[in-house]
Amino acid sequence: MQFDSFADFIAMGGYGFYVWLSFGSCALILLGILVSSLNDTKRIFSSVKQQAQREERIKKAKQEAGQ
Amino acid sequence: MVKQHSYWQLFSAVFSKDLKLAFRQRAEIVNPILFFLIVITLFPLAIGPEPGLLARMAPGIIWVAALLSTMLGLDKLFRDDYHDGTLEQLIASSYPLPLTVLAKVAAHWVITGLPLVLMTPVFALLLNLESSALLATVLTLLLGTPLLSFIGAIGAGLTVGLQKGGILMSLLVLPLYIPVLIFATSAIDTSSMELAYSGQLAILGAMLIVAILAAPIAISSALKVSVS
Amino acid sequence: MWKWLHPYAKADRAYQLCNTLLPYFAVVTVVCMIVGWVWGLAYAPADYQQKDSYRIIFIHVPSAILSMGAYSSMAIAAVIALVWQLRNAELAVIAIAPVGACVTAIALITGAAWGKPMWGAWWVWDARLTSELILLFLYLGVLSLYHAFEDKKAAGRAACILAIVGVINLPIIHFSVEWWNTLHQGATITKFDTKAIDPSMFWPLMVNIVAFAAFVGTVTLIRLKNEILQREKHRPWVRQMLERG
Amino acid sequence: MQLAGPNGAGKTSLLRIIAGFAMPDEGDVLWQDRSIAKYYDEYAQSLLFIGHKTGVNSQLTALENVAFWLKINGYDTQQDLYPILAKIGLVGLEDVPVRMLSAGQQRRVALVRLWLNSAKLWILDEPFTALDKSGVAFLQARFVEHLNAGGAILLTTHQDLTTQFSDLKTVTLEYRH
Repeated sequence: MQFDSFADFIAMGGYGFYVWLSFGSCALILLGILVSSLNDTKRIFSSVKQQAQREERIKKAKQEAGQ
Repeated sequence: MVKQHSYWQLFSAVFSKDLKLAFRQRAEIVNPILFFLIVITLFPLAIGPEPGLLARMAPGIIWVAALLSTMLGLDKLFRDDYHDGTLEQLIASSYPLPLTVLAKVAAHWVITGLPLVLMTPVFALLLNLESSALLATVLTLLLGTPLLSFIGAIGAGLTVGLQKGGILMSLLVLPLYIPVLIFATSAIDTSSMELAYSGQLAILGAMLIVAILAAPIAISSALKVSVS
Repeated sequence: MWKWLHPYAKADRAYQLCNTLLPYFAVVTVVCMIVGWVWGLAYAPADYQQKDSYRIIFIHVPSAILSMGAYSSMAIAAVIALVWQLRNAELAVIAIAPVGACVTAIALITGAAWGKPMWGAWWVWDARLTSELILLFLYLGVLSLYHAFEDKKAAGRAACILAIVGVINLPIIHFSVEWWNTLHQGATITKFDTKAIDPSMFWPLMVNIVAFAAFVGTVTLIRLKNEILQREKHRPWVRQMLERG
Repeated sequence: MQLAGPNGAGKTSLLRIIAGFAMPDEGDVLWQDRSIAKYYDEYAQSLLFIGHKTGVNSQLTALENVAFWLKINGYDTQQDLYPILAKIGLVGLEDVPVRMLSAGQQRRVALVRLWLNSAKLWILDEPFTALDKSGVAFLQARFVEHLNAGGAILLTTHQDLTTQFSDLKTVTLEYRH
């Protein structure tokens, strides 16, 4: 372990702000794109379900009109 | 079906519709910012990366870039509503048209103007503008971009019916932008000399108030001319 | 000639392929990312000159490499899509573009954050940083072009053409920026050269590069699945899969 | 009142002048014997205009479009729009962006307004275009309702309306060069 204490680790030899800014923003962007992609998957699945419900509504309306 | 009049309901309806449309087509929000960034990047490539020179020219570069990207977003302001007939419904609605126009221009500013103001400190790093002039630039942009939207909306209203309205609109609107540009850049210059620049800001603020009150009337009569 | 490639032209087979590959990519990403970051941040020795600020190299260099890598693989997919009319390759182009843009943005931010302690300025018009910025514009160009089209098939083809045009211009941009930079050599300070790295820093860097590559692979697979589903939404196999899944 | 005449006789431009979108070269349009140029807001209170352009935004869904129209005309929007949309034959298409709908369906989204307004004067420019048999009958029934409630309709159409509306007045415009 290069650093004696956790505080030194955070201080990063005085450059802590820059190191943690870059690692933090990197993690943020990586998580951002990952989460947004997974959300897209959920959104597409729900839109397929919604389409199925729409067809239900149309079928039901046709049956009512049929009687 | 009784009709009750709440001006706030109309304002919020038009405002939220435009915002919803903008968020549905992300391009409407992203394109002006991207254009703003690319115009700012061109200058160092054109005049060389020497930090001192860039820092001195930065406020002017940022203002011209903001002015052009506001212009970019203007012709879309009334175009869709004109072509699909919503504009006619807005005119024939029981609410006064200037109020609707006020809501549309406010929505346009939030979509194109506000992101520019928020991104300016970040993009200013490209021109390593970090002195007090940066604060002045952001403040003048905060007052200036709504002003640009209101004045530009007059041009947009006049040219919405024409086919090649885009270029014509910038010819109409650019001369009207010159006083805004002059007062904004003079505010930034005085700030870079560490002097008080609240005078210029006050003038910009006064212009903005006049624009908020007068421009919608001019815009709605321009729209009525374009629709007829 | 490419016999083994043909079955994957059909959407559901391609979807299954992504599904089977995804777990492996995900595992490699998680493992390498954790090992790489911990190793780079905590255990790798400090640089004698820049002390600990050099640790940003462990994400700056991989993201810079990946930004170029993602763009070229996007361009390759574009060529496949246009030449062999493989629709799934077109979807791959759209899947890679946002991930590439994010990795390029990371390279820019980490480059700026690393530049500040070294040169005292957040942004230096150094040749590599400038080409990286232009690369970001190319990515965003492909993305906004794709989203501007109503009909997604035309959008895909247009995005492929732009991607290929972009990749042809990449070397030209790189050399012109390099030349532009030397033209104003007086203005900028030292270049961004990473000296020969001794093994104790080299290995954590390699692990990070693999981690980033696996990450780009994982997210691209997820997005490719999304694009396939988006295009095949009204097909029966999507609905059956949904009922089962 | 039906405005008849061959294509290009000026039917639409006359409608637009009466609706206040265009300025007449001479003369004036009066509403309750007050010029609409000066008192346009009162006139707009009791006016409903549906022209060639449907006034429906293609990115929004049918529900959002109708809700928006209700808001800009001061009607309350809490009412459930699904039955009305179903009545006009848009079942299952309520939450689909309007650009996915056919021209006829888009016109139906515009025509839903006829069931949601309290305007006295309706100005309709060829309301029956792109409507199928059931749509035309449905619309004519709504016209009868509106007329019985004391409303007025000024429309242009190539449909023969005399069978349905016995007291229909027709003004024919000749095509003058």
